[in-house]
Amino acid sequence: MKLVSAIIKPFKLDEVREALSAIGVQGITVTEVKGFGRQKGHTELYRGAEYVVDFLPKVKLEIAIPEDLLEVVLEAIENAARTGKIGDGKIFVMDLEQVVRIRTGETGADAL
Amino acid sequence: MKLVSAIIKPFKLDEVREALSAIGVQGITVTEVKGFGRQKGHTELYRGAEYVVDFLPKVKLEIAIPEDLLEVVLEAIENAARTGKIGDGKIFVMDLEQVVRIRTGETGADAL
Amino acid sequence: MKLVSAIIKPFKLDEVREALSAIGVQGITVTEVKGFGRQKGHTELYRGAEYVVDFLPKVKLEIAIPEDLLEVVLEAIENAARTGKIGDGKIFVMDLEQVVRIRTGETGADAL
Amino acid sequence: MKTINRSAWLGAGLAAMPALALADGAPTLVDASTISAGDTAWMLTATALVLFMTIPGLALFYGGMVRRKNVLSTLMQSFAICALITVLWTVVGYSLAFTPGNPFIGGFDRVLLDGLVYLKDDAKLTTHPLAGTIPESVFMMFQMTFAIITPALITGAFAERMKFSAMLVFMTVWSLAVYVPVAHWVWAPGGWMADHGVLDFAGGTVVHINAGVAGLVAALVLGKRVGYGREAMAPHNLVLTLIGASMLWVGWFGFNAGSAVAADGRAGMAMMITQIATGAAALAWMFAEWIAKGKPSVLGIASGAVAGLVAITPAAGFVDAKGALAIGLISGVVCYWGATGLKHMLGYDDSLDAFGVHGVGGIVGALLTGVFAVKAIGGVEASLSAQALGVAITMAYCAVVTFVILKLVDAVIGLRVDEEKEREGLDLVLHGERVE
Amino acid sequence: MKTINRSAWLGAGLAAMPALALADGAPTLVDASTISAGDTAWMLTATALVLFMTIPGLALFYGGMVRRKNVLSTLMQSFAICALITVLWTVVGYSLAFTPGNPFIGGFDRVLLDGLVYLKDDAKLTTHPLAGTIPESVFMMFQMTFAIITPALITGAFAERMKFSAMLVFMTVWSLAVYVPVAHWVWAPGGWMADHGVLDFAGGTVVHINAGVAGLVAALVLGKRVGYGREAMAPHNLVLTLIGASMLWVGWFGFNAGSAVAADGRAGMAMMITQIATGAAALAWMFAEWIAKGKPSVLGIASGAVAGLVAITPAAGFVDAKGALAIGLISGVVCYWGATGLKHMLGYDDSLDAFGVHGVGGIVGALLTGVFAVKAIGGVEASLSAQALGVAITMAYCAVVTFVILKLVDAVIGLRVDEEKEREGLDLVLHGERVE
Amino acid sequence: MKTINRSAWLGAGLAAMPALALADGAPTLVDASTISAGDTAWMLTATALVLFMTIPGLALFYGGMVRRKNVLSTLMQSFAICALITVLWTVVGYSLAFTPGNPFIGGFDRVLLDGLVYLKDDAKLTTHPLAGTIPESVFMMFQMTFAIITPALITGAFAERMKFSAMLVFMTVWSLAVYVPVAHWVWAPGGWMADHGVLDFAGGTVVHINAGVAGLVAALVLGKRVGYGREAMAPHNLVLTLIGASMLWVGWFGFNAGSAVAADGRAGMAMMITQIATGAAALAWMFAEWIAKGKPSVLGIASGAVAGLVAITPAAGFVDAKGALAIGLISGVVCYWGATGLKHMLGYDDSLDAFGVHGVGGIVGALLTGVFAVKAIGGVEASLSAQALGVAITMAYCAVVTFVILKLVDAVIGLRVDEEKEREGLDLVLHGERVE
Ligand SMILES: Nc1ncnc2c1ncn2[C@@H]1O[C@H](COP(=O)(O)OP(=O)(O)O)[C@@H](O)[C@H]1O
Ligand SMILES: Nc1ncnc2c1ncn2[C@@H]1O[C@H](COP(=O)(O)OP(=O)(O)O)[C@@H](O)[C@H]1O
Ligand SMILES: Nc1ncnc2c1ncn2[C@@H]1O[C@H](COP(=O)(O)OP(=O)(O)O)[C@@H](O)[C@H]1O
Repeated sequence: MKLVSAIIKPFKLDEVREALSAIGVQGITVTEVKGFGRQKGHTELYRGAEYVVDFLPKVKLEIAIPEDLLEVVLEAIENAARTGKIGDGKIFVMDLEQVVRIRTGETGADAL
Repeated sequence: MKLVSAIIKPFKLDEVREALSAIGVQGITVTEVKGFGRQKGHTELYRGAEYVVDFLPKVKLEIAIPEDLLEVVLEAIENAARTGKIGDGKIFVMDLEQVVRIRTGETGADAL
Repeated sequence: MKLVSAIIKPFKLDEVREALSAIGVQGITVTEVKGFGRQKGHTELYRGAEYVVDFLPKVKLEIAIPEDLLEVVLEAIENAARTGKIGDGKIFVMDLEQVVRIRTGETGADAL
Repeated sequence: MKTINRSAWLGAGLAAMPALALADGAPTLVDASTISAGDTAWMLTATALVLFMTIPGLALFYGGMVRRKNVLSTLMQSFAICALITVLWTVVGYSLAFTPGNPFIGGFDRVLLDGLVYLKDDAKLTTHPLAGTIPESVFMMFQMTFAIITPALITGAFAERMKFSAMLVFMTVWSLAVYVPVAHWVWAPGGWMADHGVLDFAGGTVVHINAGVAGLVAALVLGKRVGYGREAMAPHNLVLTLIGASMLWVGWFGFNAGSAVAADGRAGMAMMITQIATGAAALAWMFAEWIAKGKPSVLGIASGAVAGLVAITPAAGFVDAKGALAIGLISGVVCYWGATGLKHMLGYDDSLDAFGVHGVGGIVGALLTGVFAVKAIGGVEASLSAQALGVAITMAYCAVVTFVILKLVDAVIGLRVDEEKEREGLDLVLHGERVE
Repeated sequence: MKTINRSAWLGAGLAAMPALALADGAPTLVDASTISAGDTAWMLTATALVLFMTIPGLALFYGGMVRRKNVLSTLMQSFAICALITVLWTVVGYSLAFTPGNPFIGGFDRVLLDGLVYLKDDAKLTTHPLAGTIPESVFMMFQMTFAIITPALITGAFAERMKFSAMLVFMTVWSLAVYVPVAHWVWAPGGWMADHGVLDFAGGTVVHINAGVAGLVAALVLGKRVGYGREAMAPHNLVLTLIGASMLWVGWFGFNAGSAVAADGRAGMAMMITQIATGAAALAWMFAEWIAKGKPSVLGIASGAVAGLVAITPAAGFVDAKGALAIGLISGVVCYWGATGLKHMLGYDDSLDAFGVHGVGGIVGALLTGVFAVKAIGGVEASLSAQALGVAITMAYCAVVTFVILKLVDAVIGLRVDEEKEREGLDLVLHGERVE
Repeated sequence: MKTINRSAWLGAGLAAMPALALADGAPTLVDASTISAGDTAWMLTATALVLFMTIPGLALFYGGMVRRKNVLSTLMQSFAICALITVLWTVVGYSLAFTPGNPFIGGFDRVLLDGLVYLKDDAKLTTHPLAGTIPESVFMMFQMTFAIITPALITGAFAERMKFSAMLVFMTVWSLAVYVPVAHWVWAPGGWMADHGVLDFAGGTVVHINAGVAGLVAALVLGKRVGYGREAMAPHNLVLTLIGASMLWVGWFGFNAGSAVAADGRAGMAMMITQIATGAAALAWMFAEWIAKGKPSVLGIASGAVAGLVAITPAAGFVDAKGALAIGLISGVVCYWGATGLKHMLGYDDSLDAFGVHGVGGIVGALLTGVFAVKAIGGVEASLSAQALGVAITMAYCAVVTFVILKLVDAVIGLRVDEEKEREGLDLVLHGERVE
C-alpha cells in the first residue's frame, strides 16, 4: 500500500476530493498547512511595521491507497489541482506498511 | 523504528493518550485534521442555502516507536479509540529510518 | 529522496526556515501541532476547576529533499532549533518514493 | 420604587409623582404635561441599557464560557428568550404582574396592553402609579427588560445540554408561573409581600435569587454534562466573556439607577453605589483567587464584578459608599466560594454558575441590605429578619415550582439532547450552524 | 416629526415646539431657554445609539456573515462610510437635505454648517423647525447618523467582491444623488412628497427601501461572487452577527424613539412598538424556518429581529401593540421568504440580503403602516394607496439613479476586484491585513 | 466646565448653575429641586458612555492588536484598572482632586465620600460647584470614569511584557501622584494652572497628554519586547480592534458632550464638533497611509478615528465646524506620522502607540485649540502660548514622576516577566488562561 500526501491550493480541495471520489477513493484526511516555496507570500502592514509573510495557506491531503491505484490517483490529483500557476503544490508518495481500521480491527487493503 | 499515524475521533484523544502512556510511549504529536470517509457529514443551512459539510473533525496522532513496541501500540490505540461506530478511524504504519533528538543530538531509538 | 519531518518549538520556526534556505532547501510545509512529551504542560484554572493541559504548541516542518542533502539538512535543523532545554523536539526521516510537481507534472528530484 | 414595603415605595414615589398616588394601584390617564422629559429621557436610556445587558451582554458572558461547539446555541438561548418574553409580557405578563388583582397575582386589565395609551390629539397618555412622571409605555418596557433577563440568567445553569424546544417551553411556563407572581408580590401595589418590610431596590430577590435558584434546580434535574469532571471543559473564548461582563457592568447602571424611575439624586446615588460595590467585588474575587490558587484570572475578576453587581442590586438605593464597599468585598469573596468551593462540595454541574454567582450573590446582597441600609438615604428602616424572610419564601416557592415545571416538560418532550448529540455539540445538532 | 404628510409633522411638532413654527422651514436663532434639557438629553443619547447601530452594530452583523478572508474588508466598509458621510454631511449634505430650497432639493444655507451656531455669551443658539426644543446641532447630528447607516446597509448586497476605492466613490455620489434628495422630499418642510399623505415615522422609505433597492441593483450590476452556488460560503462567525443584531436592536430605540425628537409619550410608544414588533418578527422567522427546514437557526432569529425592526420603522409612531404584533409576525415570515425563496427564485447574489431583509422589510412595513395606523395615536389618517405611492416612487428613483452611478463608476475605475484577488480575499488584497 | 482658566469655567458654569457659585469651590447641600432632571439624565448617560469606553471599548481596541497569547492579559489590564481606580477614587482620589485644598492638591473632606449625601426624607443632596444642576454623586462618577480611562490608556505602551502585579502597584501610585494632582491643577476651582488661560474642554491635557507621556516613559523604562523588530508581531484580530474603536467613538460623545455637564446647546455643539473631527481624522490617516504605503488599512482608519477623538477633546467646546474639520485633518496626518515615522525614528517600542496616538494627538489638539478657538462659542479667549505652556508643564511633571515610580516599582518587585514567560505568553503565565 502507498500513502499519498498532496499539498494543494485550498480552493482546489473540493475538486480534488471529487476527482478522487470518482475513481473510487473512499477516505481522505485533510490538514490545513502553511507552505513555503517558490510562490512568494505577501506583505502586511501595521502602523508602518511591515511584515513579510512568506507562507501561504495550503491544504495537505493524505490518502492511503492500494498500490495498484497509485497511477490513477496521482493523475486525478494532478488534473484536478493544476492551475498552471506557481504554487500549485506537490505530491509525495511513501510506502505504507500496514493499515488498521479501528472500528473492526481489519488490516491491510481491507481496512482502506 | 516505525512511525504510527492514527486518525481517531477527537473525544477519544485523552483515552488513547493514557493508553499509550501506560505502555511506555513517551512522546506523541497531535494534529487537528478533517476526515472524509464512509461516515457522513452534516448539513448546514444559512438563509436557505444548504451546505453539505462532508468532512468531520478528527485528530491525527503521530507516534515514533521502536519496532518491538508496534504490536502493543496498535492494540492500545485500537482498544482505546474504538466505539464500534462508523468513523472510528484508521491506523497507518510506516517505516522510520532515522530519529534525532534536537536537544541532545541523540539519534536512533535513544532519541525516542 | 527523503522526507524529513521535524517537530520544533514554534518560536524557532523563522530561524530554522532561514537555516534551511541558506543551504538551498526551496520548499517547506508547516503544520501547527500539539506535542506530548517529556516537557510538561501547564495548569489552567477556571472557577476552581483545574485543567492540566499536557500538550504544548509545536510546529511540524515537512521537507522533501534529495538523499544527498540529508546530512546538512539534519544539521541545519538541529543547530537552528536547539535551545538545549527540554522540549526542543525531534527530527524524523522517512524514505520518499516519489514526488510530483503539480504545476508541471515533473517528477523525482526535479520536482523538489 | 422597588421596595417591597408598601409605604416605602409610596414614600419613594412622593418626589417622583407629584400628580397622582392612586389608592388602588391602577394606571390612569393623565395630561401629557404630567410627564417629565428629563425622567423620561433617563428611563428610555435605562431601558435600552437593561436590554443591552441581555443581548448581547449576558449572551456573550455565557457564550465565552462554553466549549466552542456550543457557543451559538448558548447565544441563541438569550436571544430567543428576549423575543419570547417580549411577546409574552405584551400579551399577558405585564398585566398579571403590574395591574391590580389580588395579593397573589395581578389582573387582566392590560392583556395585549389594552388601555395603555398615548393619544396624540388629546395630549393624554397613561402612567403607572409606581412611576407617575414617565409614560406607562416606558414603565412597561423597563419592567419588560427585567422580565427578559431573569430567565436568560437561568440558562447558565444548564448550558451545553438542554434541548432548545424544551428550553422555550420551560421558559414560557416559568416566566408566567414564577417570575410574574413573585414580581407581583414584591413590587406591585398590593402584592402580599409588600407589607413585610423587605427591601429590594432593583431586583435582587425577584431577578437574581429567583434565577439562581431556578438554575440550581435545573442543574440538578438535568444532571451533569457528559464527561463532566473527566474531560476538559475550559471556556473557549474569555474575550467574549470579558466583553459580556463589561456590558453587564455598564448596562447595570440602567438596572439599578433606572430603578429610581427618575433622573434625580436617588438615581445618582444608585449609580455610584453600584460602581463602588462592583469595583470592590471584582478586586475581592481577584485577590481571593490569587491567594488561594496563585493566579488572578480573567474569568475570576469578571465573575467578581458580576457578583458585586448582583449583591448590590437590592441595596443600591439604601446604603452609602462605605456600605457599598463592604457589600462588594463580602460578595466578591463569598461568591468566589459559591462558584468554586460550594459547587465542588455539593457536586452539581451548574455549568456557568447561575446559582453560584446570581443565587449566592443575590442572597448575600439581600441579607446585607438589612445590615447596611441607612434610613436617611432610603427613607425606610431595614430589618435583617425581614430580608431573610423574603429570601426564604422566594427560594422555596421558586424551587418547588421550577422543579414541577421541569419534570412536566421532561415527561412531555424531554429536557436533554442525547449523548451523541451532546458530544457533537448543540450548534450543529440543534441549529445546523457552526463557528468556523 | 418624520411624517411625509406636512400637516402631520406640523401637528406632531406642536407639542414639541411651543416657541416656533416657521412658515418657511428655515432654522432660526433662539434663546437658550427655548431648549428642553430633557428632550436634548434623550436626543443626544438617541444620536449615540444610532451611530452605535452602524459602528460597530451593522459592521459586526455583516462581518460575521462573510468568509473569514473578507471580514476586515467588510467591517472597513461600514467604518469608512461612517467617516466619509460625516464629512460629506457637514460640507453640504445636511444643507441640501434640510434647509429650504425648492420642493426637490434644499439650499446652500448650511454649507459647512455655516449659520448653525451656539453663542455662549449671548445665550443664543439655532434650532431647526422640525425640532424646536433641541439645539440644531443635535438635530443635524441625529440626521447625520441616518445618512450614515443608509449607505452602510447597501454594502451587504455586494460584500466580498467590490473594490474599496469604487465603493468610496459610489457612496459619495449615491449619498448626494439619492439619499439627500429623497430625505428632502420626504422629511424637509416643503419637500414635494410632503403633501401626499405618506406616513414614514422613522425612515422605512428613506433608509430601508432606499438601501434595499440600491443593494439589489448593485448585486445585479456587480454579478455573483466567484464560486457562488458551487462553493461553500457559510458565514464564518455568527457570534459576530448575533452581537451585531443585538446592537442593532438596542440601537434602534434611538432610531425609532428618537424620531419623536422629544422625551415624551410618543417616544415611549415608539420604543414599545419597536420592541413588540421585533420580538414577534424574530419568533416568526424562527418558527417559519423551523417548520420549513427542520431547525431554528441563529442566523434566522437574528435576521428575523432585523426584519421586524425594519418593518416597524415607518409605523413606530402610528400603531398600537396589536398592530405591532401583526406587523412583526408578517414581516418575519415575508422577509424569511425574501432572503430565501425570492432570492433563489430570481438568482441574484445579494450576499447578505440587503434587499431581502431591508428592501422587502421596508416595503412590507410601509404598506402595513397604511393598514394598521391608528388615528388617535399618530394624529393622522393613513392610506394604503398613499403608502404604495411612496414606495413605488422611491423604488423607481433609487433604482434608476443607482444603476447609472454604478455604470459610471465601473466605466471609470471598475467595480470589482479581479478573480484571483477575490479568491485570495479582500482583507489581504485591499487592506494588507488578516485575521489570524 | 473643563477650562483651566478659572474665570472661563466660572463663565461656562453660569448657564448651568443658576443657584450657586461658591467662592471656595466646596460642594454644598442643596434642595432636591435645584437638580435638573434633563441635565442629570444626560450626565447619567454620559457616565455610562465613558465607562463603556474603557470596558469593553479600550480593552478591545488594545486586545485586538496584541498577539493571541497576550489577548486576555491585555483585556485584564483595562478591567482590573477599572476596578482598582473605582476603589481608589472612592477612598481618596476624588477628595484630593476635587475638594478645596491648596493650589497643588485638594483636601480630605471627601475621603470615603464622606459628606457626599442624598437625603431622601429631607429632599436634600449635595452638588459640586462645577456642576450645580446635577447631584454630586453623578459629578463624582463622571469624573471617576475619566480617572479610570487615563491609566488604562497607558497600558498600550507596555503591552505584552509587564507583570500584572507591578502594573497594579504602578497604577495605584501613578493615579494618586500624577493623575489626581494634574486634574486638581487644571480643573478644580483654585488649582494653580487655573489662572493661566489654558483651555482644555474635556481632558486633552489631563487625560491624553498625561497618558501618552507616561506610556512613552514606560516603553523606554521597560524596554522592547523580546524579538521586537525581528519577529512578526502582527495584531492577532483586528475585528476586536475595530469594535473597540467604534465603542470609543460612540462613547466619546459622553466624554466630550458630557463635559458640558448639562444637556444644552454646548453639549450639542461638543458632540457635533467631536463627530466632524473624528470623521475627518479617520479619512486623513486612511488617505495618508494609502498614498504612503499603497493600501488603506483597517488599523489605520481606526487609529485615525481615535487620533481625531483625542485631538478634538481639548477643543470640543471652543471651535466651530471648520475648526473641527481642520483639527481632524491635521491630527489624522500628524498621528499617522507619530505612530509610524516618529516611532521608528526614535526606536522605542510603544507597543500599541499610546504615545504615538494619545500623546501626539493630545499635543496637537491642545495647541490647535489655541489656533481655532472662537470666542463667541466658548466664551473665552484662547492663546497659543498658554496652550503650549500647559502642554509643557504637564509633559515635564508627568515624565519625571512616572520615571521615578517605575524605577521604584522595578527595584522592589520588578517590572517585566522574564524572557521565557514572555515567549510563552502572558495569558497562560500570569493568569493561567488561554483563548482557544
Ligand atoms: N521540498 C519541499 N518539501 C515540502 N514541501 C514542499 C517542498 N517544496 C514545495 N513544498 C510545498 O509545496 C507548495 C508549493 O510549492 P512552490 O515551490 O511554491 O510551487 P510549485 O509547487 O509550483 O513548485 C509549498 O507552498 C510547500 O507547501
Ligand atoms: N484511505 C484513507 N486515507 C486516509 N485517511 C482515511 C482513509 N480512509 C479513512 N480515512 C480517515 O479515517 C476517518 C474514518 O474513516 P471512515 O471511512 O469514516 O470510517 P471507518 O474508520 O469506520 O472506516 C476518515 O474521516 C478519514 O480521516
Ligand atoms: N515518540 C514520539 N513520537 C512522536 N512525537 C514525539 C515523540 N517524542 C517526542 N515527540 C514530539 O517532540 C516534542 C518534544 O519532545 P519532549 O519529549 O517534550 O522533549 P525532547 O525533544 O527534549 O526530548 C513533543 O512535544 C512531541 O511533539
